[in-house]
Amino acid sequence: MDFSLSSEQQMIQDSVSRFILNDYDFDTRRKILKSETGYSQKNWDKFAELGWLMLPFTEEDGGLGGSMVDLMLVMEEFGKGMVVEPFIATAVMGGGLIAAAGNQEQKDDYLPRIMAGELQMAFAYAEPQSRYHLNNVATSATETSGEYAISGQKSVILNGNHADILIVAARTSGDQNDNDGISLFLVDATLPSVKRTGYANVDGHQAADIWFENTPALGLLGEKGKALPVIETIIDKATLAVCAEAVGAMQVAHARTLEYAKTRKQFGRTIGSFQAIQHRLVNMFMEHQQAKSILLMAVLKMDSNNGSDAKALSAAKSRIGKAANLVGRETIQIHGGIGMTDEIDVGHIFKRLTTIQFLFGSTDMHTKRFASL
Amino acid sequence: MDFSLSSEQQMIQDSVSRFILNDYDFDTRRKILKSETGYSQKNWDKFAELGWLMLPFTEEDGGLGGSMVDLMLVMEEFGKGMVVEPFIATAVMGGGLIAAAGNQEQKDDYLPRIMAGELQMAFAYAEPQSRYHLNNVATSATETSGEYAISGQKSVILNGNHADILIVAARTSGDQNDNDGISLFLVDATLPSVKRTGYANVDGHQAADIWFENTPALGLLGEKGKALPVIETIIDKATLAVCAEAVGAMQVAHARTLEYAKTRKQFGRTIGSFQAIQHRLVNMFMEHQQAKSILLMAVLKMDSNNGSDAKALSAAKSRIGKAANLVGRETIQIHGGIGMTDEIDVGHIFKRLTTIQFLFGSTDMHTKRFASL
Amino acid sequence: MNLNFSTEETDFQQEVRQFLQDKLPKDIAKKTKDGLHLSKDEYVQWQQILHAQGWSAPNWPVEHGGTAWTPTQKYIFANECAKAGAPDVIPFGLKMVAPIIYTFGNEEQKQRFLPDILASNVWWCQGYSETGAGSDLAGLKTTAVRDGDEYVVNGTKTWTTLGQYADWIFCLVRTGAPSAKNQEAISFLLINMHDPKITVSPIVLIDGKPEVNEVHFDGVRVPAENLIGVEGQGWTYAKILLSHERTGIARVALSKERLVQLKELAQGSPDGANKLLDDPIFAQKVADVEINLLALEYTELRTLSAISTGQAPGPESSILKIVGTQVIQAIDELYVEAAGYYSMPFVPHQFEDDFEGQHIGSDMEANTALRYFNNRKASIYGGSNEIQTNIISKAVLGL
Amino acid sequence: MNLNFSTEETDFQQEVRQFLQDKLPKDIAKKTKDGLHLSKDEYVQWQQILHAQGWSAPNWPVEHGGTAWTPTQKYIFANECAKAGAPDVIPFGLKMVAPIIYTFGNEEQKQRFLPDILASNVWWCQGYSETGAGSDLAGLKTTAVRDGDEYVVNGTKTWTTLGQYADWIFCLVRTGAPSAKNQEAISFLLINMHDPKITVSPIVLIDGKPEVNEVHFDGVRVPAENLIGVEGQGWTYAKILLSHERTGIARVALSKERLVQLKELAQGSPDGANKLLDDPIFAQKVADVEINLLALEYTELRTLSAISTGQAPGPESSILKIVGTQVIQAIDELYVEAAGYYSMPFVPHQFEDDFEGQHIGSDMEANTALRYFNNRKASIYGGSNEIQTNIISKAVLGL
Repeated sequence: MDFSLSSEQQMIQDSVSRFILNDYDFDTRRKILKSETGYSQKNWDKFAELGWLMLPFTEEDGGLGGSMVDLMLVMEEFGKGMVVEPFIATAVMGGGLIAAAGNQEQKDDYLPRIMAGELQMAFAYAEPQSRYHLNNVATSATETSGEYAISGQKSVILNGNHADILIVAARTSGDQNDNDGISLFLVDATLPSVKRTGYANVDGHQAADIWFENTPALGLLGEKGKALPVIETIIDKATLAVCAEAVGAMQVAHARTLEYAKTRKQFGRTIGSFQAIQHRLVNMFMEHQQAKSILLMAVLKMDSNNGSDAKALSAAKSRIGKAANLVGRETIQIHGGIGMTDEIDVGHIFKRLTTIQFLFGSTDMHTKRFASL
Repeated sequence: MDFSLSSEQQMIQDSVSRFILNDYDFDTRRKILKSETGYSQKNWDKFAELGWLMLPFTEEDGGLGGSMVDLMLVMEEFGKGMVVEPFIATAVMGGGLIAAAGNQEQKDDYLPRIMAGELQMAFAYAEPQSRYHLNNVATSATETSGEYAISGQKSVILNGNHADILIVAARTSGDQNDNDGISLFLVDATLPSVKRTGYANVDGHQAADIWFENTPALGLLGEKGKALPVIETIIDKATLAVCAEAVGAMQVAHARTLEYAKTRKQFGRTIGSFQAIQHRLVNMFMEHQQAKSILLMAVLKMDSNNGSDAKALSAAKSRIGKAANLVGRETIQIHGGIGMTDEIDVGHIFKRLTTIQFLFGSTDMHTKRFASL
Repeated sequence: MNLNFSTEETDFQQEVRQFLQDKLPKDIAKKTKDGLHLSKDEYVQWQQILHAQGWSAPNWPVEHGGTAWTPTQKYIFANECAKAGAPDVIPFGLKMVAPIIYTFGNEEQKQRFLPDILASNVWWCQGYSETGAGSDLAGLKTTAVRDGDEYVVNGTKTWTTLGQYADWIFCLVRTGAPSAKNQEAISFLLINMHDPKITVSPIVLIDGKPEVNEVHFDGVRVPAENLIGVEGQGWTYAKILLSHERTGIARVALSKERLVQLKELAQGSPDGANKLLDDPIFAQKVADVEINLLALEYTELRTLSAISTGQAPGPESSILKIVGTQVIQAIDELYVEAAGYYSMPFVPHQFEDDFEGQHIGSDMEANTALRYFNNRKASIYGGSNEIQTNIISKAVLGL
Repeated sequence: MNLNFSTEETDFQQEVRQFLQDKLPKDIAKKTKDGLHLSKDEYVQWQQILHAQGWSAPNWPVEHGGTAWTPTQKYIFANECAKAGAPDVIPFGLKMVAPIIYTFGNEEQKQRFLPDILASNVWWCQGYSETGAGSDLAGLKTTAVRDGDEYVVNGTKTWTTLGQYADWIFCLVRTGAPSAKNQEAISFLLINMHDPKITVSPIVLIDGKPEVNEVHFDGVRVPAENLIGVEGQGWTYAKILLSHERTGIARVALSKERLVQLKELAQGSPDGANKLLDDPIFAQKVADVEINLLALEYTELRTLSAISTGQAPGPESSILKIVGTQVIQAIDELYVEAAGYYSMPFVPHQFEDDFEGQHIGSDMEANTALRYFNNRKASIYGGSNEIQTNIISKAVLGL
């Protein structure tokens, strides 16, 4: 049993950490958010250049054999800078689905371009009625002489507005809630029959609602009708990524709040000298430590189980969601008015910690899933 | 809208309050608990003499027309002294069932003796498997030429060991979980076919497990097979009584803790001068105030609805259960070691506040019931 | 004890209902129910409708335009307004500066200011907080130096809600020497916002809205006749007002209405094959909040009952603000949860009247996160919950 | 990073399992799993079985009888013991006074005391707390005045757990003048409990058990050779020990096992037509605790991993006691809830070995409330959670 990092892992962590420190300060991030695309192509090129986009892929697929530990290291640092570039959408989910379900031709076609930073991806899975139920798919794909045409609506798809290629979960058979009958399709996002309404989410991440109307697919990805387990595994991996991000974000939130409490004066004393505030800062600290621990648990269990352990993952999402909730709320409350402003980072951390609680399944949903497994 | 007490109500409150102050101090209560019966016959006589045993009954039934407000006033004061005499078992539940369901002959036979303090009663409803589901009754009553014989087990029946007369819920038809088919029977508790194992509960109240084996009933109480609504109403009334008791107990718990915090010194200061303790004492105070408010809500709604309002009652039990939990735990924690000892009252208040959370349905059960109504 | 309304009260309830049905503009009601920000014009429109009815200032003394309602009537009015979707009146004029003017102002000031406040002809804002003087107002630094018949005001006020619309601002300013005891150095001054030496800079909050502002005073000359009461008593006046106004501080009526809507939203929110409200965990959380709100309502009613029977409000009244904000924020969280993925998109333009594009989620869903973020302020402003807790600890528990 | 056990560790796990299966008395295991109090004889019996195996003091230095286990082995041992129902060893001798003796005692003291502690021939108890000196130990008043070759001890210690069985007590006593600085006035003294000038009076706790005691010293003469280390350094020794012993402080292994049993209990608890564990609300509460415990386990493992790779334990180790007791108490509450009505009867006699009457509820149910009450102490003793929070605030957060 050993929780220390290997030298390779230490290198990854240092490299991302340096990037956040040097190239992703709060003002830079604000400018990125206000730019036309809402993310920085320059940063994306850098991610590719530094090999981070290769981390989620095995060496066999041309990647760096990235484990969950690697993913955790990257995302925890990303969380500290609140990185909005679509790493999860493109590299973890988009590329991950092709690596998991694609045939050799598809892999050869897409993966090198993803790892080179030349291709933006999005995974179109959620629908207005599905909430967090991955088996609830109304979007349909009908086959005519080997070609598939897709119709339906997808909700709040991360990077959906910037993706070149969409991977769409659509039903090829069965009823709306059946586990069987869901298939994955590669779709050219620029087709006129793909209608996209893009927007930024409250946390600054780009997303879109997408409508398909008899949209021809580029091809089937993986086995027809058997996509659900693949989808679950990749959503779990993306969930792990946001869990790690939340742990990084909480660390910054706590550090900022602690720093503020040590300097801000009220009634002639620093507010950190008031015992009630001290105890709440300790409570935030404990929440962050517990979140960090359960993240480690999930990472190690997933890594020792071929990248998948739904029970461990759901435990982590549940516990980290609770911690994110408390740490986020307390960060604002202890900062007072200044924490409510758009001008400083804590409000933005709070917003990201809020969306993470609901992204890929709420805290309660994951608690329930943990208990059921 | 007026929440002030009428002069009659003020008199009741004063009278019970004086009794607690003068005749029911903590040492007296300890002696009562250690006595053979575990309650005081002298006090019981006094309850009768002062007319308190008449309060739950209408004037038509020979009582004092007691409303829920009256019941609240008595029980809130009882809570301040942690009274263990079987007021709820005998007067509220036992007498209440006869008043609600009995025929004139039964009323004439039992009610005067109950109000005079000459008869002890118990309501045998819960069973090992029923938990808080009043419709779950396995105990059966079989009829042979107009006579009923009862067989089955009843669990943790308050005052079950001292009752002269038991009222037993037994199934005369239907399956174990049917709403229909439950009947009430009057049973002579001293019959040899009634096997009773008595004990004190952790809160000092007397109770018993009771086994019936072909026990002949004294008679059917109310309509055959239609007892469930009557049972629900009387259990709700008993629940309101313990809610009021809890509100009284919380008031004492908070007062004791506040007093302790103002006098106990650590590190050269009173512990009440530490802000973290101050904020927790405020929190306890707010819980008690909210509990008091929702009690009032339930009392007034039940009184304005013929003594029954399940939704209001369940709201009160739920909220008061939460408050009792927090106030009880904090009372012990802020007292520290001394609060853990049998020697002073706060540990006993904590125990009673604990059992009340589960008596007549847990906090969660009542929350769920509230939502379903 | 008696929970029932009298015949007069029932009649009054009917009258309020009828008024709201006839006079409350439908578009304003819809925006309010969806938790959207109203424009200045919309606020003024509604407040002038109230004024036309004689109901714009229920708490004022009758001689200045108050209604002489009993606490129960105020309770009925607040409940009916919330149910109908009437927006809150902007408090700075009608509820904050007016009581100070009619209590501590001179006759000339009353004549000059109160009628326009009553009629919502003039928009007021509040100049209390400063950077470095938030919960601890005594530390404020804006100065007003007497020069002949004028005060010269320098400094910066912050968190000035809706100050961008204001015609007038009421300020706590430091008139005494910096060495003077805090309480005796602070005065209460009314300042015309149209003075060119005043600049207003918006502060964008985390919901993306410029709801609050910084107000900079750069040598603004204010006639001494705009001083309320006695120099050096400003802090006393402000404090008396704070402890005076209890009705409605718990926001019970609003929270009740929002819970009704939340349950509608959750009843309509699909959750895979089911409805979200059928999820036992979610339903339990909603019930918990609903029950706590019910308790809070009776805590407020206990206070009102004490007042209406001539007693002083008991210690229970001290918890109204804290528990009220806890309930508001708990409801906000449940809304976000109910909206699920549709709590995430930041699409403020879709709430504009002239927006014609594709709506993302329902308006109620799309607004949940913004409202959640905005309402974090509820436990911060007007005396943070920590300050409220300290007050209860000291004043009620004697610690 | 690596979660797997090595072959050696797996072998060790197997060895521990085999030992427990062969040697742990079944009746002791059952009582332990039901959370019942063991008798002195049962504790001694089990500790002597451990001693015979050489495993009674894993944390001791090897030269005094320790096992030289790695942190991972200790973790394995604790987990297997909890799963099998092995009782905790009574800590006062083996875990509390022994480390002080082998670290700060002289050679003669080591020879004299350690072997009997290792073999559980002698029962020790702890004399730290006094009325008026609980969390604030520096305020203690028991005096030891030097008189020739002896100290004369006067005063009263309290909360002395299982002191009624003790042969020896280790005490913090005041040897300096009352005016001396607290830290320099306190010494560490070993006292024979069989001295006739010592009286022990039981304190009944709210679970009805006399688990703790007051110990009165009325002019007890203690040989000066029983002083550990240097006079005036007692507080330092005690503090070093407190910060030293981290393994197991979170009680993770025990809580894990208790959760397994809780789920069995809830799976067997009828809830009308269903089982309690099928109740979504109850199941969610169990899952919440289970998840928090899982996090705590990894917080402990992070600490162990740091120690075993030669690093200092990180800040995470400071939260073990607080979160550990929160988990214990949350589990206690769930047990009470699972038992329902059968949590209420107070029937201590039915747990006696020779009880032949009618059992009320199952033993596990009947014990839930008593255990809940008893375990409230977990957040009070050994430095209350408030003190622990203050320590983290100061030492870790720098506040």
